Amino acid sequence: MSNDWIVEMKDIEKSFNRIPVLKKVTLQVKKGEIHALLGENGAGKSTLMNILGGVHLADKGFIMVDGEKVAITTPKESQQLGISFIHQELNVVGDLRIYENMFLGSELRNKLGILKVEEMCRQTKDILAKLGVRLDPKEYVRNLDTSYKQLIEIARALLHRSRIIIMDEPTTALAEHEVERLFSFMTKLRETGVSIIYISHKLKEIKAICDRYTVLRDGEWVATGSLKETELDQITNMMVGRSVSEERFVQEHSFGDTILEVKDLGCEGEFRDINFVVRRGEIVGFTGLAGDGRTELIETLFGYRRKSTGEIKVNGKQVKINHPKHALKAGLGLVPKDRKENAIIKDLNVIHNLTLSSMSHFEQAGFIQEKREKSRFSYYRDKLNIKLHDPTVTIDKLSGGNQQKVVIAKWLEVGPDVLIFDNPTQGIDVGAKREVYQHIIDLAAEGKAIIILSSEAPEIMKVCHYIHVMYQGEITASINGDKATEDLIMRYATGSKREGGKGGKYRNAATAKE
Amino acid sequence: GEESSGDSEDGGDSVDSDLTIGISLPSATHGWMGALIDNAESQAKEIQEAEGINYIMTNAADPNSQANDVDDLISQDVDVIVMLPIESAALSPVGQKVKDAGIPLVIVDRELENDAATVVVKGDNEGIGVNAGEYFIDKLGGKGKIVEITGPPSSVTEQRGAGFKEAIESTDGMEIIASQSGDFSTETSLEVMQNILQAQPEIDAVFTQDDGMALGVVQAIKEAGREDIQFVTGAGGAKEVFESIKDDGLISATFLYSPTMVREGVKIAAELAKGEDPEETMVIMEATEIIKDNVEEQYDPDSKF
Amino acid sequence: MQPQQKNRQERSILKDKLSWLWSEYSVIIAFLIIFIAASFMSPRFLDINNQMNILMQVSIIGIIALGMTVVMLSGGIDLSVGSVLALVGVIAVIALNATGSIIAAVLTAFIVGSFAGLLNGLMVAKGRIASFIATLGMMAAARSIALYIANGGSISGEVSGFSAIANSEFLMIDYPIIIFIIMTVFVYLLMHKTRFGRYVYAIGSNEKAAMLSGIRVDRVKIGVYSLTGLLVSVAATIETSRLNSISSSSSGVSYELDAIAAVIIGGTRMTGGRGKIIGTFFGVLILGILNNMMNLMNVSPHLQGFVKGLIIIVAVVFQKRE
Amino acid sequence: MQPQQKNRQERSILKDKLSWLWSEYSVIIAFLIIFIAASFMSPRFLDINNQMNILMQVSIIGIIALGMTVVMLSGGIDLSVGSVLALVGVIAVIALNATGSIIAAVLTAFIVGSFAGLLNGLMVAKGRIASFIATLGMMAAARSIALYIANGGSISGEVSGFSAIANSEFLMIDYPIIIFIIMTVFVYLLMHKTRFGRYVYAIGSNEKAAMLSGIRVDRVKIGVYSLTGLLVSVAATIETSRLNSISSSSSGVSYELDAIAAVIIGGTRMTGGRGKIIGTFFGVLILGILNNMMNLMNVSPHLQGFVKGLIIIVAVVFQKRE
Ligand SMILES: Nc1ncnc2c1ncn2[C@@H]1O[C@H](COP(=O)(O)OP(=O)(O)OP(=O)(O)O)[C@@H](O)[C@H]1O
Ligand SMILES: Nc1ncnc2c1ncn2[C@@H]1O[C@H](COP(=O)(O)OP(=O)(O)OP(=O)(O)O)[C@@H](O)[C@H]1O
Ligand SMILES: [Mg+2]
Ligand SMILES: [Mg+2]
Repeated sequence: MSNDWIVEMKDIEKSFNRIPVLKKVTLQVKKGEIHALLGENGAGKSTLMNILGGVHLADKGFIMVDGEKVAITTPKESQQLGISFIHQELNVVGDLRIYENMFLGSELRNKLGILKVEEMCRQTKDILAKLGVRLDPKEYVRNLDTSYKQLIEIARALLHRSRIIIMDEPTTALAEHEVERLFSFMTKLRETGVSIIYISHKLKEIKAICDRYTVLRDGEWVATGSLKETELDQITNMMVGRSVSEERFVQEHSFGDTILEVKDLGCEGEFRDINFVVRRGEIVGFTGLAGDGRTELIETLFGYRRKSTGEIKVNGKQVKINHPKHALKAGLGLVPKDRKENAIIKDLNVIHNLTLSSMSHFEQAGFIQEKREKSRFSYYRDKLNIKLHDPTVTIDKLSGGNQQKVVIAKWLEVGPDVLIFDNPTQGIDVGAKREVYQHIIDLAAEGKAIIILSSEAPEIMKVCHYIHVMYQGEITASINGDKATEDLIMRYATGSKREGGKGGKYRNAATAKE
Repeated sequence: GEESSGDSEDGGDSVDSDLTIGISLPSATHGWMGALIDNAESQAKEIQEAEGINYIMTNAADPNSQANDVDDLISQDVDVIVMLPIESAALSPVGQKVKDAGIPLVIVDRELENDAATVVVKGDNEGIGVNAGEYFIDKLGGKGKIVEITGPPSSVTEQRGAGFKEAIESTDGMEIIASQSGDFSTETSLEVMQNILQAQPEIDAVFTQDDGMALGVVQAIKEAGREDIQFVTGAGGAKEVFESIKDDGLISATFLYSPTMVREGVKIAAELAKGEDPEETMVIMEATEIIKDNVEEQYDPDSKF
Repeated sequence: MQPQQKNRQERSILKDKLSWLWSEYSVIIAFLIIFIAASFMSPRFLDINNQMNILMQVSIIGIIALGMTVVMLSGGIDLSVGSVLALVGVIAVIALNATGSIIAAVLTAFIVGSFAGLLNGLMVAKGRIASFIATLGMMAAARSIALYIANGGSISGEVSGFSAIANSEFLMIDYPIIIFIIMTVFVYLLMHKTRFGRYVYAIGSNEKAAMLSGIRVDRVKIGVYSLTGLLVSVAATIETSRLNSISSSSSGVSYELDAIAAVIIGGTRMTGGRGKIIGTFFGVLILGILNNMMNLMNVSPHLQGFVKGLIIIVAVVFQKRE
Repeated sequence: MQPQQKNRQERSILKDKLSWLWSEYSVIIAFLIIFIAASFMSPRFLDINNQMNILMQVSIIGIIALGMTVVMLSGGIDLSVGSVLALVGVIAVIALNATGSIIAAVLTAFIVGSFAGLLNGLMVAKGRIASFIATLGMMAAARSIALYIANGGSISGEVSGFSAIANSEFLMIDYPIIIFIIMTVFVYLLMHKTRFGRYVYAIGSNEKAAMLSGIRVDRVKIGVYSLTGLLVSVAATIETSRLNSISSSSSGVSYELDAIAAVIIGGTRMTGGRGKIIGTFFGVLILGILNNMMNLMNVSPHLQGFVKGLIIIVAVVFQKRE
């Protein structure tokens, strides 16, 4: 056997509760390459990597590292083989400091066993600087934004000077420029002979950074090849069985009445002077970099945080929203970001997650009608193409993408007038992404008002009629969707360009003159 | 042990071999009760060995569980029940049940509020207080500042305290300047006494409701190096307190309230089980004052309590 | 599909069902094993009177454990149940003796119990105090007030008929047993068939997500603790009526530990979100059988704690197959 | 950057610092307030002897609370500390009387304590039993064995010199106080300067992430409970030596609640991952002052629970500013 392969996983089989998830999958990774692992949600990518990372044990098959057969039964053993793993779900320890997280499990100690704090801080600072992040290594991780948590996980893997790095959707929470820095770093690593297994649903990234790919479908190996010789179209075809277009597909149509009007909204330390309106049928996007305050803005709008100034009008009437319940009553709905923390109730089954916000639809004389819940679920299962074997399992058993679809279905069932999506396609595969966009557009066409928050400018441009760019808690520009370019958005989002009428009244926050 | 289970098939030494004594006691949450449980068990064992009468022993932490235990005993058709009620009032209805089931009932230590008991074997809680009060009046000459260390809230605590107060009220000069609970625990009493010693610059004597607590109090006084306190009294009849009395220690008196009273109860129960009539329906173990003069009569170097 | 594969699938479905049965109902299996073992170990055990005794004995802790299950599902704990039971009992008996009306006494009990629960709920939900410490405070405070009111002693009911509540039978079954079963059904329906129950599970599993789903987390929590307080007052009424008296010092002592043990034996997770009412029901029965057997077998009093502790741990390990 | 913005930033840094001080050290502020209040309420309070008394009185619970802090930081709880203390004491005194050697007694104490802790750790880490239930079982079992060995009574040391351990002074300071302070420093260093401490925090905060970081979660947990057992045996040695005897029935009763209360007052989170050794130290002192004041002021024993519960809750609410 040739020694080209640094990692070889052969004929891996794995089932959960007797349901086969991986069927005779083979993955071969060369030394010094970035290898894309592709497939729909639930194809088994994370599972395969969990086997390599020592999180799960394969039922059948074997693993070779450097041409030698190895047994990996714990995360520790995997790490000892020089494998680092950035998991799909964030796995940082919130109550520890940044440097403590970075060195967790491999602390630097002096001869007495006392921790070398300053040394660890210094190294942390260095590695973060290389990723273009300036953070105090002694800051608690719980106080950080998700994107920083993500970066810390990445930095930790890099710190360990591993030979093999597994990245399971590392960029879902990252802003464009952070992704760019990461990529340049990865390129450098590749030059030093490190191999990276890269999982992502963002095909543009794949094309930009990866050398070869392996596609899985329904737990089976489909293809392996070189990205230089394969068109993206072909790859999506292999993944989802059809090709997916990338162009803007928002429909221009006339808007109805103003349904949500936000005036001078502010929240101490988070954002200020926020003005905007959303009309029926309109899709409004908010974008910016990490820390721009857009998530806080929406959480305030939705009653999870307390606002300090401003007012909110729904259908022309001023409303008081001090709790998400009030928001719900006023006709707002929110698909939050960071599904694991904010959206799914992991001990409830899939159906119960679906119906949680709309219990009144399923009650009769105070009792829940489980039949009705079930039939409603079947409806959404077909409509959103949710893939699962049994809706009475707890939701954490679903793949990330399918979890996201359930969350969206939950809010569709509520049927609010204004539906807010915060990072709606986080971790969703290309096929499903398109489906989600389509649903959003259909909702708008039905006369709902939609707000989308995303740090991905292309996504925002693809579906929004109107785009607000935020920078450090302020709206720095409001741009018509068809006039927006990635470059323009980026300049507003980084604060290098500001709208003239900054701080002026809404409606005057005029379209960017570009 | 398995030898005590209901039906032993040996047609052996005596006709009484299938008689059973049911015993229901509180659980051992302080030293006195621990000793009492121990006494009950060893007495029952002795009777078992001597006369072949079996026993079943239960312990409960609260009145309701004790009621449960007694229910269990009734349904096992025991021939007699010995009970030390955690609370007199609460266990009275259960006593009635025992009586209605036609089972003789021996009550130890605390009386029921009805007449369900066949025989009552009890110490004299009020007597402890009264005798102690008289001892204090005598020793202090009718005048003095007294600290009282009580047990945790219960009828025992209340009776001992009431007796003491009643006795010293007859004089004008006696004053209880602090009264705190030592929870029938040596450690707690030690701490509580330490604090009281801080608050009270002048103390003449300390009345404690239990020997174990007296030991803690003495320790606190010793550590503080206080000379003003003339004596401490206990209650119960613990070996260490007897030793202190013998050796002219700070504890100069205690008032008998011996955990061995349960032995008497178990013995009477064995008689009742055999169908005999009780000699007396009320056996009162007196709260005898134990001072240097009579301590030798009571002192048993092998006692565990 | 090839027949072979189909066969395999069928078998795997069967196995799934079995493992599901196991994971959902292992407490019932544990119960059955203990029950069978008990009937071999003591001939008296199966006696109908003995069985009734066991049910009667567990009914009070059982009703409390139902409330504890709800609290624990919501991610909290309630250490105050025993003390509140004593306080409710004391005040109810005072009301009984003062008014001479049984209904007034029961109503007073319900009001006092729910009020104590409400206070717990307010501390936890509005004061954002860890439930352990909030209810620990309530535990100390309620006991203290009960002692103060009753002067450390016990109080007996002076109205005939009051003790009938717990000492009557219906079709040979004691009232407390019937009340326990009714309460179990009631709490079961509440937790599995109503919105309230769904919300409690959601909060226990992921409080933030529950809130972002529009659930009034505060109100639900207040409801949870108030419900528990109410259940405690039902238990207090039974206990007081059964003994026609209540002790301010010793009634309800360490009930919280028994109730929590029953809940955990029943398979409810300490951190909330997972567990079943039916599990608690059997958990309570297991504890009841243990106590009963210990008395039947005449285990040395000093060793009973050991045996009980051991069997509880074995029962928990036994059902710990995920 | 505009000057205005800079100014704003500076102010916010100041605010940050203040709020950091508050959140990190609010227990110290609470302590100071209670201390000052106490010195106004009772003139005797500030007396140096009284201060020494308080320190002496808290030293035993204090040492236990240190262990409890570690357990709770790891996300667990240890209800068995009081019972294990009694068991350790009983066995140590027996060893003392049998061998006549103080060192043998102390070693025996350490072995018994750590072994009980080890068993707790094995049940939690390997048996995957909820710590509440595992240590509840240990609580019942250890008490039971102690009662059995000592026949329900208490055992006194018969070797002169043993009681000197807790009853000697060094520079006017009682040994138990010195031991308590040394233990505090030791546990502080362990938790904040070594890998073990770091792992404990990590496990308590996010067990899965800790495991994925290659931490041997099992071993750390076993270490945590063993350490607590060891600290309990230190406390047991002091307690036994202090009175030269130990009661199998009443020693250590409800110490677990006092220790847990101290830990939580000290700001450690019930669910683990957050908290400080120094907080526990002051939490213990707060409880000590409360008990001391209640005796100094001769508060009715019936009401002491109420006052204590209330002040604990107030102290917790007070420091609850996130
Ligand atoms: N712990 C588990 N228990 C049961 N089923 C599981 C478990 N983990 C994963 N699965 C199932 O295995 C299948 C593959 O999941 P996996 O997470 O590997 O998908 P993926 O390719 O990473 O998808 P995504 O792109 O959404 O992350 C899914 O059907 C999922 O439901
Ligand atoms: N959601 C919004 N928030 C803030 N300002 C908005 C929003 N939508 C539109 N505006 C402002 O209102 C003005 C009119 O916007 P729009 O682009 O809708 O004009 P239009 O194309 O003439 O009208 P229509 O969409 O009805 O054809 C713009 O200058 C824009 O700044
Ligand atoms: Mg995945
Ligand atoms: Mg997945």
